[in-house]
Amino acid sequence: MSAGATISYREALRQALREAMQRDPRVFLMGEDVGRYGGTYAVSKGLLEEFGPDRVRDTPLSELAFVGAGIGAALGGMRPIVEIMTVNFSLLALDQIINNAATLRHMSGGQFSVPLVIRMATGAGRQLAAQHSHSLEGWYAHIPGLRILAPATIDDARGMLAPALADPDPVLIFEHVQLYNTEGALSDAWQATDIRRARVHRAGRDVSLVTYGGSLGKALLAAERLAGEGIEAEVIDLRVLRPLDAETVFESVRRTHRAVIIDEGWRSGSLSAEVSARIAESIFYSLDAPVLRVCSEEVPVPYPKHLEDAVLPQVPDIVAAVKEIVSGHD
Amino acid sequence: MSAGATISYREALRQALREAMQRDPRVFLMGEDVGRYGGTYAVSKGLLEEFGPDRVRDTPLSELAFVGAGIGAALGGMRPIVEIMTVNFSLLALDQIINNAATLRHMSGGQFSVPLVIRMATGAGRQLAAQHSHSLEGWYAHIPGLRILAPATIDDARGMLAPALADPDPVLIFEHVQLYNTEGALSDAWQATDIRRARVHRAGRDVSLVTYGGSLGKALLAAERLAGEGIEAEVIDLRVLRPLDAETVFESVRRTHRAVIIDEGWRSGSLSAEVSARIAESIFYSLDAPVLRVCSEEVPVPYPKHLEDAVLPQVPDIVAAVKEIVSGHD
Amino acid sequence: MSHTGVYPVPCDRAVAFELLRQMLRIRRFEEKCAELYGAGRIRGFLHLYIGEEAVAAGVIGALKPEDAVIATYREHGHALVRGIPADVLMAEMYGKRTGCCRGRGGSMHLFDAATRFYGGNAIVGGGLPLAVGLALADRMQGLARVTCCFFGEGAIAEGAFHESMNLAALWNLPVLFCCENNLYAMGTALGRSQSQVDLCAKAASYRIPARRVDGMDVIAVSEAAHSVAEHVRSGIGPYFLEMQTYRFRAHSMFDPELYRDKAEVEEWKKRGPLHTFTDRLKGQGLLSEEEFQALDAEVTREVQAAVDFAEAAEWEPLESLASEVGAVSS
Amino acid sequence: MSHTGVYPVPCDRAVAFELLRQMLRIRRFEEKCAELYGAGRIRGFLHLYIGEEAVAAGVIGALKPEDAVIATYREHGHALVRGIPADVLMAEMYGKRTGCCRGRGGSMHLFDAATRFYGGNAIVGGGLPLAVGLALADRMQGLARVTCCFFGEGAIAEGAFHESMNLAALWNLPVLFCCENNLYAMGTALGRSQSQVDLCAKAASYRIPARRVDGMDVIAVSEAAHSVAEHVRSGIGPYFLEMQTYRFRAHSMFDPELYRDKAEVEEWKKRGPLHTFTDRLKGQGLLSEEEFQALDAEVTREVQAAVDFAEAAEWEPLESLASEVGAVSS
Ligand SMILES: Cc1ncc(C[n+]2csc(CCOP(=O)(O)OP(=O)(O)O)c2C)c(N)n1
Ligand SMILES: Cc1ncc(C[n+]2csc(CCOP(=O)(O)OP(=O)(O)O)c2C)c(N)n1
Ligand SMILES: [Mg+2]
Ligand SMILES: [Mg+2]
Repeated sequence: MSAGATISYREALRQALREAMQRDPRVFLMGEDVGRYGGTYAVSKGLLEEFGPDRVRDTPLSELAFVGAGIGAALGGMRPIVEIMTVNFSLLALDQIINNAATLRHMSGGQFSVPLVIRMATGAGRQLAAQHSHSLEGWYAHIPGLRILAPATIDDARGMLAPALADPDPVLIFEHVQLYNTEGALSDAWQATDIRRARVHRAGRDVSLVTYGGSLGKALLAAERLAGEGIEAEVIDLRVLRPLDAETVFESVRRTHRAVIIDEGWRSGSLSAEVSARIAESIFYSLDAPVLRVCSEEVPVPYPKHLEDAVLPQVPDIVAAVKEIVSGHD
Repeated sequence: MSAGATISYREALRQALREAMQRDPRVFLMGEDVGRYGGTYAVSKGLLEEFGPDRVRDTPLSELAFVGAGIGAALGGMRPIVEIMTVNFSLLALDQIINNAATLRHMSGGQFSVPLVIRMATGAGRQLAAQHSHSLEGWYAHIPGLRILAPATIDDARGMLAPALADPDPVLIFEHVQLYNTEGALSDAWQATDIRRARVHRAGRDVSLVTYGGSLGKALLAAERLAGEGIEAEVIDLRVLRPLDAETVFESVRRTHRAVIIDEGWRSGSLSAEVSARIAESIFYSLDAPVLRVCSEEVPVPYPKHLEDAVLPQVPDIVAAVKEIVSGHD
Repeated sequence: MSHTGVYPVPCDRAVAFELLRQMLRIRRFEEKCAELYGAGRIRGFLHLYIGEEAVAAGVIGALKPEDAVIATYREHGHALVRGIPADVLMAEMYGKRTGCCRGRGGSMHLFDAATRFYGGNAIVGGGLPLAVGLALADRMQGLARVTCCFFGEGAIAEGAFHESMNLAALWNLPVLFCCENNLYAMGTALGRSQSQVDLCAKAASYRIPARRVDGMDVIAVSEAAHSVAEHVRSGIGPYFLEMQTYRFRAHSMFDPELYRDKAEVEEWKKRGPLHTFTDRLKGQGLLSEEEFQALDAEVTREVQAAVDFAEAAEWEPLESLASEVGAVSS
Repeated sequence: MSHTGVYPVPCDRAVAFELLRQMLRIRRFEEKCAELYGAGRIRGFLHLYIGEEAVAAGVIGALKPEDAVIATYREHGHALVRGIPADVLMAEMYGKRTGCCRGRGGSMHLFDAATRFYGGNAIVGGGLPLAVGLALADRMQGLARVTCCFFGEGAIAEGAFHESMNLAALWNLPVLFCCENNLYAMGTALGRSQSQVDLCAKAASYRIPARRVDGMDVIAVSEAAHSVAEHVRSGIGPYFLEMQTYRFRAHSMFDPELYRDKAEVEEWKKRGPLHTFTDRLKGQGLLSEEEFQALDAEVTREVQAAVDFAEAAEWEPLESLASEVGAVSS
């Protein structure tokens, strides 16, 4: 796929999968309904026909076992990509992820590693209610031994898979459900995607908006609105939720002296807390104002649109938070 | 049990269990080896003989199902206490805890509630290596709908169960493995245990040490050492990890202007991050120095003592952190 | 054990008529839901039960008011037959405050305390442990009640199924396990999810008695359900009932149905539970076309009244967002 | 299928002698471990295999070097027989840097890449999905290798068992499932954890062929293992082998053994795999007391040399703490 063409996030993910399977015979895709159904979010549509049922492998409803089997297959020389349909179901597989994938290298004294990629859909906004709207990627970012990626752009959807597969250790990729239908042009840079660094999406001098995944678009919209009022916000897409690239955040906040973190996770214990804490411990003296957070309300996500909207971070919330610290006490 | 007597933390837990079962026929204890074996940490020893196998119910190795059965039994009119042997195995039951226990009241529009207590052992320090040393109570504290308790004292071990059982919603109690053998005197206050508030354990004017569970003892030791050097540390035991009693922390930091948080969780995304973030957003202008954290190193916990000690927060680490901000730039 | 064909309806006319009425209520209610989904009045996921009506009508018709029911995300039919009024259900489908869950649950999370309807669970297999717990509570309280748990054949691959079956059998709990074997789990055919497609053989491995029923024949289902519900109620232990059925519609509203032949669907439609039963009743002189038309008109009015009710209902006010969350976060 | 008694040892003397030697190595190694635990040289959890030696010796003796082995936290015996040198193992038990996992794993996490020994897993059932994955990798790579997975009868209640058995059978994977049925899971007797205590009947419900063997008879185990390993290697699919055995010691070093009678233990000890086999070999003139003494002396020397090696070994330096953690945290 050449740069410049307009494609959807979904199509970008699919191209990345196709390319990975074409390049390396050890790569295969495994998960619920990735094959005959075409993938719940249609990401893998057509891949069964192209690569056959051995490499596009439908699994039974057995999250614990097929994620564990992905770990085992990685130990055994393959390069599995395991799709967990959504993060909501990943809780059933968590033991394998935390107690095996994340620890085997360490426990074995470096003899084994687990070159596994796990992809899953995450996030709310589709009125799927309390059991189908979790945003737990920041929560996963607590676990040493895992690399956590959150592609928020077409470039990252296209570019993150290859370096993730090249990583000798487990990588979890969280795709926000609201992004699959978004469209955009691939930039020239996608082929050099770096899965270690955050990215500054918009430069600004007055405040740093730190976010990732499904909230990036909201932060950019907020930045535009703020620009209309003369406030120049810098927007940072964390991209890599673990290990966090705090330095890119620090570099920004050292210039803007103010930060607002936008995170779809429930506020308490979300990734936003970690970003705030890092700022508070490392560059405290650069701050001119409180570090604020715009997160989800701490309730299970309700079904009706007006209530769901009220739970999730919204552009006006971001604008309000920025105004609170930009015009505020300093 | 009258106040003043010296008992162990284990015995305090056992008395609380016995009393709960004596008082309310709906209360029963269920979990792996709580009965004939006497409990892995011997907490329930003797209770099978006293209450019989119906109310002290050994379960098969089926964490998902017996935790879910606890939820169902709570819905059905009982007041179950489910023991998950250790937090390490609770990952297998997480789906039931998050998707059912924490959400049923909300999803049902308030028709149902889940008056369930789940107890589990947590923490490291016994050289049990990577799969048996997790400290995930702070991680659980991310989930709306759960109340998370961490008894750090004999009083709380004795006193938290009754109000937890009286709560109409699910309560998780995390008992640090290093505490079971500790001994102390029950104070007069245990009978009025409040499971909504943090507690100031030691007053001090120079810095606030915020901690909970297995780290409280270390914080108190550090405070003593610091006192020897003329630094008066206030020590706060959070006790309730969700919903956090941030106000008690704020009240302290407003006076001391400095805070160090001690948390056995892995640093990134631990509860310490949330406490720091709350301080940064709510009482930023009271701070005279960075908010520091003393947490576990971000590695799976290794088996050898010298490495395990190096991973966990230690008294000298706390002392060093305090000195960094008390003597530091301000 | 399959009773296909036109053997005489063995029950009296009133009973047969009620079964027909319940099936028709489900059919018309769901046809309307599909229409409303197209019109954007219902959102989120919508899983239709059309084709499977004989199962809910037959099984739930055999239960007593004091029994409990647990179902899946495909549970409109179960909720209707169980006695949640159509208007309250429809309001819930809209997410309105007069819905059975004050709108918070939506299609996948219907609950009703009055009829002991414990949901609505969007996690495959998630209801099974709850059923075990409800039955445990009944047993411990000496109540001779049945907990009836519905789940799809796809759920059988989940660990939750295994653990729950074993626990229920081990403790002789009054659970009626009702497997709705519609041959597909989303796009995954039974033979691609189970090494053993004889599901009753699976039940035997827990020493749970099992019976297979033609799930397209409401009389066969009803007879079997009456007899096994009595078995369960008597306290002997759980029972496993497999109903062989078929969904005529897509898995959800997003499913392009790539995984099955149109011809297969048409073949099954010939066995549609509504028209075969209607024909049978007519053939035996138990129903006239006029009577059927009158019934259909009555049911259609009920559904339309439900729509009117839902349309007219108000939205839950935003201020109540955080109510019903259990331990409220600070 | 049980071969108790003194039927002639059907293999040649060298083979029989090797089986005896391996069992004796396990016995002496573990007796020493128990002693070292008492002396505080080994810490953490220690689960002894004493009484069950015939299982590891018989099964692993039937494997080829290219096969893979997965075991539990009770795996010293498996590791020894598989070929991890005793000195390297003992150093790991101490947590020294010359241990097979550089000391990080300890007793419960023995790993060895050279012999394809994939641990050592302290989560009951945690190794089963890994075995499925290793076998999947072999199958996808066209390698005719066996993955041999050991687990206790307690693990059978776990969802991981169910999901893994089904997946292995569904995909015809070369997994040899080896159930070490020692009748207890900690303090829980088989009959209190399984509604169906005939474990081979469980295997049948996945259409996995199964065989029950007297696990106290090393020849019976060895013969069965040879034959089923060939079945598995041939690519037909998995096999389930139940070995009926008994642990003579406590579950771990903390177990007061309240749950079983001393008399029961004594009864089983009469069937001890070492002395019965020694007697049998002697009875058939295949072993003299002098030869046994010489063997014992040799094994005892090996174990003592291992202790010396471990004692003399250095500790892993603190600086290497964070190596081997995968994605390194910033
Ligand atoms: C644990 C879990 N995994 C995956 C899903 C996504 N999903 C929803 S329904 C479904 C198919 C379930 O099939 P079955 O149990 O046969 O019920 P049916 O839909 O046929 O009624 C899947 C895979 C889920 N909801 N929960
Ligand atoms: C998932 C999980 N739950 C509980 C435990 C605690 N535990 C360790 S060993 C054990 C008993 C296992 O019994 P079995 O599988 O029969 O193996 P055995 O110890 O008899 O060899 C238990 C309950 C654990 N390690 N993992
Ligand atoms: Mg189905
Ligand atoms: Mg056992």
